[in-house]
Amino acid sequence: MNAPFSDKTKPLLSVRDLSKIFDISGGFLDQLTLKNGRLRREKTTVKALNRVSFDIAPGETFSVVGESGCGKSTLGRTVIGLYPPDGGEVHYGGERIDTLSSRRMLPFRRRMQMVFQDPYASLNPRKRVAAILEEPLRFHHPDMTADEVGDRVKEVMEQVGGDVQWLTRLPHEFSGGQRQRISIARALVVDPEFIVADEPISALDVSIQAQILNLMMDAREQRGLTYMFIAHDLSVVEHISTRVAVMYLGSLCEVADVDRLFADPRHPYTRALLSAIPRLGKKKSDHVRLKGEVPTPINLPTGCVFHGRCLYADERCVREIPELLKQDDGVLAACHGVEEGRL
Amino acid sequence: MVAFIIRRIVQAFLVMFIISSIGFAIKHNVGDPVWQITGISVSKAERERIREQLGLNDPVYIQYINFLKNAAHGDLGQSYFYKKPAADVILDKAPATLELVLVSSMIIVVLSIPLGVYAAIYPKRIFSRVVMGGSIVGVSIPVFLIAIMGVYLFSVHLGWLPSFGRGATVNVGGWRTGFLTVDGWLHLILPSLSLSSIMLPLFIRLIRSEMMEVLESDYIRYAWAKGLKKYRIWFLHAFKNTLLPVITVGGVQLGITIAFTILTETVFQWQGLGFLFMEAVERSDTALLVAYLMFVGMIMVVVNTVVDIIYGVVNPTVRIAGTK
Amino acid sequence: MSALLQVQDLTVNFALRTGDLTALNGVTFALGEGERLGLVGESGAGKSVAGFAIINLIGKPGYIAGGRVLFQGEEISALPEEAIRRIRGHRISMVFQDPMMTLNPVLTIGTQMVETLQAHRNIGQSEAEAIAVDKLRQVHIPSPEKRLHQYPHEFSGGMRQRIIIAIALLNDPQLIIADEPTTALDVTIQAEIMDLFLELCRQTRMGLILITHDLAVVSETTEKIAVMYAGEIVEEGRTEDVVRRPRHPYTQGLIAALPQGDDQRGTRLNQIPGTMPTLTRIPPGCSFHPRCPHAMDVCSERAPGPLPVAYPDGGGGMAACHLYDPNLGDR
Amino acid sequence: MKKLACLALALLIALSLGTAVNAKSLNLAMDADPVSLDPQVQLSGGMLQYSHMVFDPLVRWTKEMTFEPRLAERWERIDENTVRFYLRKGVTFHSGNPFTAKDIVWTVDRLKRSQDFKGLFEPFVGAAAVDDHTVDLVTKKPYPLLLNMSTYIFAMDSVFYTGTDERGLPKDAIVKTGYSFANVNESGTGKYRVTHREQGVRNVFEAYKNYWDAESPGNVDTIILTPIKKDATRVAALLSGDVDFIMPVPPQDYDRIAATDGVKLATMPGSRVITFQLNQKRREEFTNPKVRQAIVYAVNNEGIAEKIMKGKATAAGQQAPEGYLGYVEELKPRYDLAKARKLMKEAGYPKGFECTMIAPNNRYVNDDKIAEAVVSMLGRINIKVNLKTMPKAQYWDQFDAQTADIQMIGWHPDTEDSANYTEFLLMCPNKETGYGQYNSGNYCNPKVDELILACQSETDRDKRAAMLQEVERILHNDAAFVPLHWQHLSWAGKDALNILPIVNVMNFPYFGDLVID
Repeated sequence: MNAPFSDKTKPLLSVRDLSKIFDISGGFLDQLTLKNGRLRREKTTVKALNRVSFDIAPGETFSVVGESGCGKSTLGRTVIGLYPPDGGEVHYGGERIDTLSSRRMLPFRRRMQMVFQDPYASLNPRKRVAAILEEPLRFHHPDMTADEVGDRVKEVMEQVGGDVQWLTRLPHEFSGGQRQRISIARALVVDPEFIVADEPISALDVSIQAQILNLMMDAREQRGLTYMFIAHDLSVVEHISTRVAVMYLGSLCEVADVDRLFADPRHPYTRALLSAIPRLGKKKSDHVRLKGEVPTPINLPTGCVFHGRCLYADERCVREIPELLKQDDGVLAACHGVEEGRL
Repeated sequence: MVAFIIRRIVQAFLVMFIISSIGFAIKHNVGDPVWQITGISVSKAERERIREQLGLNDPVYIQYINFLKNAAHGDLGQSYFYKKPAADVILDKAPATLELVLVSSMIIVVLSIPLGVYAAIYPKRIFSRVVMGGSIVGVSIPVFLIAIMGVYLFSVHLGWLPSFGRGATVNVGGWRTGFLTVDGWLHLILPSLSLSSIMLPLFIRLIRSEMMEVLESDYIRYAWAKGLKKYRIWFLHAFKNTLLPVITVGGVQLGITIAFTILTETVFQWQGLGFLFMEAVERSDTALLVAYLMFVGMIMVVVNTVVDIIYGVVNPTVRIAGTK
Repeated sequence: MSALLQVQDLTVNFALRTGDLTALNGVTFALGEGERLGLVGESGAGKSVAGFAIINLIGKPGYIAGGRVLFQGEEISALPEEAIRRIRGHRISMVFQDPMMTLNPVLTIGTQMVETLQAHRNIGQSEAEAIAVDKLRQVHIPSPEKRLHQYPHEFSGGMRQRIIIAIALLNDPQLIIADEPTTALDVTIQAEIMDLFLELCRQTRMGLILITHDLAVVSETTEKIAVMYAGEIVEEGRTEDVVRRPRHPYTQGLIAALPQGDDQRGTRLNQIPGTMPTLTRIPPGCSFHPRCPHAMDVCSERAPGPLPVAYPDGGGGMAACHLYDPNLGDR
Repeated sequence: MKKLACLALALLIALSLGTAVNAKSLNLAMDADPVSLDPQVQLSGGMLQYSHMVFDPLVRWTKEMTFEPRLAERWERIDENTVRFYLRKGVTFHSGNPFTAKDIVWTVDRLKRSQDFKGLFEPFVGAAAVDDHTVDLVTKKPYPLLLNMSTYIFAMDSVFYTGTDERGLPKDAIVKTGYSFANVNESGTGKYRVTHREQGVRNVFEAYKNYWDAESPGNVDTIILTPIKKDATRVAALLSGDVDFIMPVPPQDYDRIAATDGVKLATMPGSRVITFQLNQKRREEFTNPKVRQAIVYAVNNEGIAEKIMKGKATAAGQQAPEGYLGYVEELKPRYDLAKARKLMKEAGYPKGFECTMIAPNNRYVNDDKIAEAVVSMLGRINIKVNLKTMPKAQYWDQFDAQTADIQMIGWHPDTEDSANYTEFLLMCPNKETGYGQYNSGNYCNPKVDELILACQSETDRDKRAAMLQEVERILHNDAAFVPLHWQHLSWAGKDALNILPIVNVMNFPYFGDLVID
């Protein structure tokens, strides 16, 4: 087993200008349109990620928040190599991984694991739990004996709070929380360093959410794991993260340590988002009400992607795309208003 | 819309090309047409001469290239038996089949909708169970048997309906129709019922299961919660949504009905395309065979197009593919 | 405050081949005019069933097996189908969870609004449309006249839910039952919708039953909370009492399981061991006892009845827990 | 004047009404309709049936297999190669053109060009007009079947068919697969004119008012011929009264029709013999006469005729049926399983062997069932047969290529003469002469060839009969082929139709003579 990534000063994961575009225009014939009496070929694309850059240091829990369709899941999948990026770079442990052949990517696949939102869909319904857990182990460690594999699976099963008896059962025999434990076990079984967890608790009830969150936090402590945690539930994010990135329409608005972000949000969108979080036992405070609707990522707005809904947008925001700039206290914000000191 | 039309045209050509290739590939397995157009005592040498004349001794690819060349000019070859251009024969016989399929489709629609809807709304009632049981029986009886039983009951035994053929037809602008005479309608009853017996049970089951699924949906529950009257919920809210999958599946199925006319038309000596095809196979009338396949392929494309358009009309969320 | 709705000992069973299952077990609560009640519980607790049971709209094979529902003093649970239909969407409206699934995709918004009006009132098309436009405006839909002719898919999720609320308002109901109205929506939209509910309730003195799994949302919106577990109400009381001083061990566990904000960041969350029982396997006695940290012998033997609980400031509530049974001694 | 016109008109109407009362119409359903209106485009049963309705031959067969005069009133042999025909006078074609000897000369010339008929008319030099109503038919050498062939000389209207049509194509062209004037127009001397033709759908024949044969009792003025392909549908059409007459009748419905009031069934032994050929080139075993005999002894063809053909077939022990010149009374079916087994032992195959068989499945009545029965019968003498049946459209290529050891073939002589069977089925195959064209058994006996060639120019009926009978005996003893049965012909019609007088063994019902009560 590899030693956990030791150098805490260098980022474990570094993402530079990452872009991802999905072509949704279908076949050649679907792309044909008639314009001014002329037949043209036009592609319809979804700009899911626009030049996203960030670093994750070892041991961090880096959360990505944003509303549905903002590109946070795409970001997770592109980082881990499930989608090839259309631009930019992904570095892991100092090595660029987005261009690696699948054979050279293999060791990284073991070190980077993913947990999905819907354990119903991500577990093969026809395989027993034991097979589900053994499969990645055998794949990444072909030299392990059957006994070693069995021991390792049992060990992980106990770590995630499961029962050894679970191993002989099929996924549908479990509740949602139990299934999510199994998928976390599947990620942990190969002893990874870095886990991308895409909405791992969204499908679960409150009391079960707590179980899974605790499990994730325990695993982080015991194994020195680094997380990229994708979620829309801000109070959960606030609870477990060290740093938070806020996404809107495929772009990062703000990246900050969790304390700073929740205490002093800079970006107008972050402010609106935070004000909307329902808080237990607090009567309705004033929500920042955004104007308009979320535009489609097919036709991205010019300038700042948020300008159409921003209460503070001015002419520059319509024209110029704001850079993600570092503030005095280390908070990164992509907002002309913040830069200009207007906000 | 432009893309839609272009795509359909391209698709039609592609279908024609593929089907004609398949037709060509199988035509040599259908048998040697020369045997069918000469008496058996004709000498081998004579037969060989005819074969040479008809170009049947050319390599298959040459024959195919010649065929494509002619097809590009709208000439699909000569029907050996009818001694006419195959395309003319097809167009001549198409009205009979199209009328038969049309009436069968109407029967299917008119019967399957009320029965399927009823069985979905009241799945436990005796009548629903009878309908569903009957539909299983209907699916399992071959159409040929249904047709023959129909003939023996209604023509031979009761003497109510004619046993074969189209009866009196009227030529309206080159379209020979049986719709304009009482006799024509009488002749249509048995064949169209037999033909519809294939798809009717499927449609009843399809409509029932789709309707039952729709009735379970949130928006139907919501419609109840709005205090709407049940008929509005069933026949507007639920039925319109039931129609969507039924149109998609049903449109294709009705297209397939054309293929089933082969059986029905043979039994009823119904002089349409299905009958023609059967005869073309038996007579090794290969040009006709290929022309038939191409025509049916084209009908399928047309049916698909119509289905897509209807679907787009009924379902506001899907405008015709290619329009954005 | 006069009683708008009284639900008494309401029991709903599901008739299955293997026998009847009890989905809702003797649920009792009341709601005053203009009052807002939160019905809280995890999935499978029976909160949605309770909502539908009020307007007698439980899907087969469910049926009301006992108890009654009084609405403005009238026992609506005993009404014939046609009479209860006249109440649905008229005096009691519902809002469902997923606005995408709730609106009929093949009918225009206008059609779906006008039919709701015409189902209960004898009015013409144009008059109905005028009301519809008015209600759309009330829920802040821009250019409602134009929107009337559009189909549900042409709206965003938040807009759709506002349209559903507008439909609920069409006949000026006295009560709205909102079943997880914001669960499918983003947090900013959720905030808007909740604001809208509050605004409307204040404007019209309409009662609201907010069914949700999200305690935080409820705590910001409602005056009273009833917590459900395994088909029963286990605790009921004023919102701030239930949230700040939960009495039932389940409520306590649930609240402790929520991330509490800045001061406890990164700490382990409280977790309730196990999972809620399915309807087929409800344990004898108190249905929560296998998961309860305070379980006593009696808990597995006998189901606790609703017991009054008191708060220091004089408020009262109810908890179905043997801990509050004076006969068993205070803890 | 006006009155006169009125009177004339009234008379005309009365006359037409009068004929209308006597006029009968016949709804006729056959399994197929004529493929063309040109009688020379194809030699097939259907076309000959058509030709007898619309055209007249010089002579035609009677029920007793003798010749009766039609367009030829009488004939005489004037030398060993020539027969002189004296033609009927006052006959007109449907076009109105008078019928003369020129038309016969033209017709015979065209027959010799016809792809289907040129083989049959090969022995002929041609026809020569002596005068307008006398014509000589001249053969290359003495030809005993001259009269037989004259039944195929259906006079065509030489004037009508001469020249070019509106497309500029010659009217006399014989075109098998496309348009020709003759394919869609007719002018014969026959009783019926084609007044409506929708190929494959409906053919209407109306009596020609100037038809010469006033003596015929036939009273049918209109014949509506509808092809009905499917057996069951054809029978149902008769039973439901939609048609008056059907042919052929499927054997499985004989009993039903016989038992139904108002319709009757007519059957008659035909001359098509169904046989199997044993390929001596493919199987060494079949060169041994004992093996061939064993097979013939093992096949219970009487049982097949009884059980599978429902008695509507006559089990055969030779090629020609009774009434043919070559028929030999004592050559009977010979089913004897014990003897068959003994022969197999003698031949050295007590344990049998395995071989292949092909048969069509839609050409002859019950063809595939017959083949299956024979397979199981041969199994009893330990010959394991692997049978493959196929539609006729594919069968003849396979037959020609001799893809199996045992192949089925049925034969009806176009000449209505015994020699024709042997010429096609059993003479030594010879590519040049074309003899043995369908001899897939590759049976070859020089003696047989010699006899058949000799009888081709033997005009003495008795001598010829002796030669043909000799051939049948040799074939019988050699077990040159496996005879099964002669198929019966069948017709069914309403009771009012006098079917029996018009039907015959050639299966050309003479509809002109049909009387409907």
